[in-house]
Amino acid sequence: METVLQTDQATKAFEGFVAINNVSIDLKKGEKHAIIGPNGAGKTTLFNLITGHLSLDSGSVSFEGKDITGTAPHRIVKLGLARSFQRINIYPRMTVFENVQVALIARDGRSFHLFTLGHSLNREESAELLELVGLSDEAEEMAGELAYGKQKQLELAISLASNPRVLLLDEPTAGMSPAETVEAIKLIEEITEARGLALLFTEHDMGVVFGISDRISVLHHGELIFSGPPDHVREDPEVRRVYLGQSHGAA
Amino acid sequence: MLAIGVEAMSMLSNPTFLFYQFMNSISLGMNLFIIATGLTLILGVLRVINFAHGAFFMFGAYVCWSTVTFLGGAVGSFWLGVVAAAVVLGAMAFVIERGLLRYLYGREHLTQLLFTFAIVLIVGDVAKMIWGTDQYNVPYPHGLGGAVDFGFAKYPSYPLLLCVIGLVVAVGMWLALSKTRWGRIIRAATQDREMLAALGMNVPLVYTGVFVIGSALAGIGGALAAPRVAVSPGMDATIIIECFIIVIIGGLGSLWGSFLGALALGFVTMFGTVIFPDWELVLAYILMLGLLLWRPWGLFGHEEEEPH
Amino acid sequence: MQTGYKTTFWISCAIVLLLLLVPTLGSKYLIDLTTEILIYALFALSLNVLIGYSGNISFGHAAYFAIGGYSCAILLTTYELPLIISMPAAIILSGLAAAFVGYFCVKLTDIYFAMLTLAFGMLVWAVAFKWRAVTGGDDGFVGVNVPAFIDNRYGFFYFTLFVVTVSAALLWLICHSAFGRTLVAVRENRVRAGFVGVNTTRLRHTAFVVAGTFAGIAGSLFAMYNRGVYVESAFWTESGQVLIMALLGGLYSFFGPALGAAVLYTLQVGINQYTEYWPVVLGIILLIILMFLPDGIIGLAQKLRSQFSRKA
Amino acid sequence: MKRLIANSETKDKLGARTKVAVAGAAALSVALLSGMGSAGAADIKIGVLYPISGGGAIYGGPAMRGHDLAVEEINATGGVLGSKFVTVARDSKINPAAAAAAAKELITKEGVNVILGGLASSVGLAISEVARREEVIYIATIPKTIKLTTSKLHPYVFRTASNTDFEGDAMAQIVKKVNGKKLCDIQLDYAYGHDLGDGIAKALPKHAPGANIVMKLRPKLGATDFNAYITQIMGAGCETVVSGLWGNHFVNFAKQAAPFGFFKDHVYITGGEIASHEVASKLAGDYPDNVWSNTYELWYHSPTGAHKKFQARLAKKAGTNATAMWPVLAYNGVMLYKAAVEKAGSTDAAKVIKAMEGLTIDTPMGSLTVDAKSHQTNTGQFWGPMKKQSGEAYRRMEPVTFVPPPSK
Repeated sequence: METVLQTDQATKAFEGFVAINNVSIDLKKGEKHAIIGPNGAGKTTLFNLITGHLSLDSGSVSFEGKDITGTAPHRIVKLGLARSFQRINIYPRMTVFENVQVALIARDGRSFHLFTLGHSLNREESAELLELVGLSDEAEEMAGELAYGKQKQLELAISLASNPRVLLLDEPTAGMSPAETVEAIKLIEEITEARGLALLFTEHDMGVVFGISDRISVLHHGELIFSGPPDHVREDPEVRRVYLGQSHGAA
Repeated sequence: MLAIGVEAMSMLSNPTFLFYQFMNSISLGMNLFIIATGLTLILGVLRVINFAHGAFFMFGAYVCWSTVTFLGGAVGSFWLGVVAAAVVLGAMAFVIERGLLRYLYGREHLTQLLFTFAIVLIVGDVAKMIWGTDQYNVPYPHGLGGAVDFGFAKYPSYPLLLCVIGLVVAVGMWLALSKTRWGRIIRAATQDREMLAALGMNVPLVYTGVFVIGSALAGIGGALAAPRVAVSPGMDATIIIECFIIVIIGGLGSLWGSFLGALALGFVTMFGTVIFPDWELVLAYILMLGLLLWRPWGLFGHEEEEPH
Repeated sequence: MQTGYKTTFWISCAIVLLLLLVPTLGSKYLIDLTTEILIYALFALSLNVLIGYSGNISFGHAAYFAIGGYSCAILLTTYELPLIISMPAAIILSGLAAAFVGYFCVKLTDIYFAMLTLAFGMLVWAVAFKWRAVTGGDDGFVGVNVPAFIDNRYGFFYFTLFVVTVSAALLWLICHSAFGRTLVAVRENRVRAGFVGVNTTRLRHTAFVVAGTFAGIAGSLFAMYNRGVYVESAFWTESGQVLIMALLGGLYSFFGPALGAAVLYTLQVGINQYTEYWPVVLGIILLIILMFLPDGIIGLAQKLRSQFSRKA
Repeated sequence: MKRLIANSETKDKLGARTKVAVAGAAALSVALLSGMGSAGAADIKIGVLYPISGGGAIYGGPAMRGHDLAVEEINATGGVLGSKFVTVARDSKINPAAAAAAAKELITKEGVNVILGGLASSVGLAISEVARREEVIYIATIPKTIKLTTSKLHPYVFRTASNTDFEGDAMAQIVKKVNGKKLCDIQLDYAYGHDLGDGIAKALPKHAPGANIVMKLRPKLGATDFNAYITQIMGAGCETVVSGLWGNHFVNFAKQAAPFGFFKDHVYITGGEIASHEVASKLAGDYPDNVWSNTYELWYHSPTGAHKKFQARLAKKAGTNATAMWPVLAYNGVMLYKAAVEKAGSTDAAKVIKAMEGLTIDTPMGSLTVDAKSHQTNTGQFWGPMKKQSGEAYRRMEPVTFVPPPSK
């Protein structure tokens, strides 16, 4: 299978503390790849490195064969790589509709059109995206006033607006009730299937992880200690020692 | 003006003149440091740009004058005036912080900034209501109206004393910040405010304490400046900008940063006046901008984490 | 066109029509006051592009107002150039100055951004102060030549009304454009906006330039209106003043700052006539707004309206 | 338009400190717009601009007292041409922009017949520009920049104050008197300072051809730290300093320079009315030696009987015998306008201007004549050294010498 996203010996330290150490992972086309690890293992940092939010100390990141090390986030997005955040990341004092619309305006390169009325741009497509994530009824509400789960859905819609081929989701179900989690995962699965997206995600809910991933990588103290199919991960002695040993009844 | 610039340049080769200029720079720097250190403390911990700091400075000078006058200029009355300025300004700050500012912490920076702007307007006028528009003269404290003889030159004793006080404040603050529990809390707060709450600290108390101490320092700075300048409305017009320059150069919340920043401003002002008499005012801003472009967070400042 | 936009359009037309009638009321003072308010309204609207729409607190916005004013005055008077050259040149110069300063400022955010704008603003002040031969220094640049058609109260009023109306319309379009909408997104969440593909630094830089340019328009009008420019125009308190205007009216609405300018300016002139303690009155008004009306007058109006409609 | 708030004129009086009332914004703006034409038709409205807030209030306050005294006296004797003088006062600050705006408002809204006052020279020039455009007479009672009556002269501006050329000439005479040779010139960096510097330089060859200015320093208006200037003057080796640092600037300079022994080694000749009682009394024991300066008026020195009477009335109003210098300036301005209106028989600006040109009036300081061409009065000043007085906390000028303006 074709590799769409790859890090090669990525390393990042903060004032002496090594957050990511020599991590090389990859993501194949259409694959659902979960990254797990205890708190502070470096999962979010790794996402920040891939998406250009933080700069690498050494190593490289490539996307669809192109080296994107040191590329600014807004350029990486344009290449076809979108992400969501662990903490809610929407535009609270804009309507739900506008949240999505702005992303579409950016995708079409119209962010700097000073004299084109923004109101009428990308209306249909915005509506479609909201329909897709099930937020049509809330389109005119203020995003900041939505329920938590719906804000997560909105964030997904924003991420999808840039027509990505690869989606990075940082804890997509964090803070959700079990019922909401089921809904959210169903939605993510449907969308990635329908659009043929490759998915790289972190998740704390082991049920979700083992339920949908094609592959699981385990980070521990910034190092990659395992990468392989879900049924192998449980047998790996290193993983058992540092991670699953402390976990409770996965899957 | 060119010929006059040359005249000044030739004076720079005169060792006595150089000595004077050197001392002028340090004493100006130290006086500014005492005021600016309070501002940087508040800025570092509360993240509030306190525009009222200059007005507090002026208020401190007035309080000092009143004390000296009330005591009939007795020996030691000036020093009591300095203490009174610290106490009055501390009390004022307590009321302002607990009564008003407190309710604005959750809001945007702009709100807090404009809040302190409002305080400037109010405090300035309150001073005018209390003391009128007269100018007042605070005599040099007893025994400090003369000069110290260094053999090759004499230098006025009071500015020399300001240098010493500046150093004492710097070292005292440094000890307080690094050796006491409270100090360590405040220092931690300048770097990571969320950590405070996580450590179970009484955050509101820390904020009040810092605002009170910072404002008291402005009052002390005003009282200490009083013998050298006429105490009158408008004496606060430019001090706040000078303090900003210092804080920006040093980095928010950095004690030694503002110490160095104050010295740098002292030297640039004093030597700039001599070497570039036409552009001396511009030099201070160029110094600050140059530094900001090189180190946006100041000499000792810390890079801010992304706000998300 | 959206219905909301239509309402705005007709209300704006009505306001402009009413303003056109001001000179017929026969009060010179009212004409002057309206002219001044119009100029300050434009100044406040320009600042709102930076603050309300992109969430950047500039404490040096007066610099571009002053650059526009000085340039226009100097080109008209010292170089005796016609208005048709001087004013556009002054506006372009303010825009260029904003482009230069903005380049450095937008690399920073929040408090650091505010302080850097303050520093650049004060640099402009210091230069104007010290460059006596060109700017008149502390005495100000007094005695600006203006062309005959605006060299009288009525002519200047209509000229100002025309320039401010066109400028406000342009600003409205910019604020409601694809760019304006993206700007709000950047204000709301800069990081997220970056991750949908917006070059947020460049976007903020553009906003900075737009704000500076329109401040320059206001500044050049002000110089011609007063037949003079003074260093105080560039001082930080002037930047503070226009910030208060914007905040008073309401940052998150397009016309709020203009309303704020009108109210604050009228108040200031008014209080000044009744008490020498006008700063304290202004300070207390400001405190009240900050503590109780975070979204300004417009915000209060909206709140009242929504409450009223809920009851009804 | 209906008036909602009582006659604004009565409230505008500075003496009566208006209570700080947080009036509703709406009420205020209505009042603001409705204040137009609220004075009685017969009244003559006098617009007055002195600084009453910030750093200039120290001078503006006393000046207003003199102004009020003049208006009270005029009205007590039946006013002018059967009309009363009504004062409309505004804050000019030390800020030309604010003063210009206030002047404009006085003219267009209050419809004043004349504007009096101004303090800083920059403010005077700004008011003058408004007066020229609005075609209303402006009498500069305090600003001294020569430009007001030379390069920026126009039909509507008059000056009862001295000017920088008169002052410079008097200072050059003192340079001669103290046998000054090597001069340092320190002036504030604005109209007054620059023009006084020029005035001194112009007059030196005439009075003291042997004297030489070796250094010019220009600290900014509002400067508080003078150390760099003090040490430069010391380094330049001048034995005489000519200056125009006024008010607080002088206080700060003197306090900072004294510990260096500066006033032992230098004769300090200064304009800016440092010999006035208010500066002498404020500095009291800290007032330095070897200072020669000027003042328009001294409460303890009456050149005329008229001054004695004026001073007594002023002392009553001020509540102290030791009155300030500024009132007489404002007083004379009002009196000049009154005389001109009486002569013209009208308040019509063109007629009053005509009447004022060449007009001579009696003032507490002697007679004052307006030059028909330059619109400058022949205002002289007292000059002399400031001496310690036994039993007094403050210094006095001793001897007092009246220096008339230089003859052409």
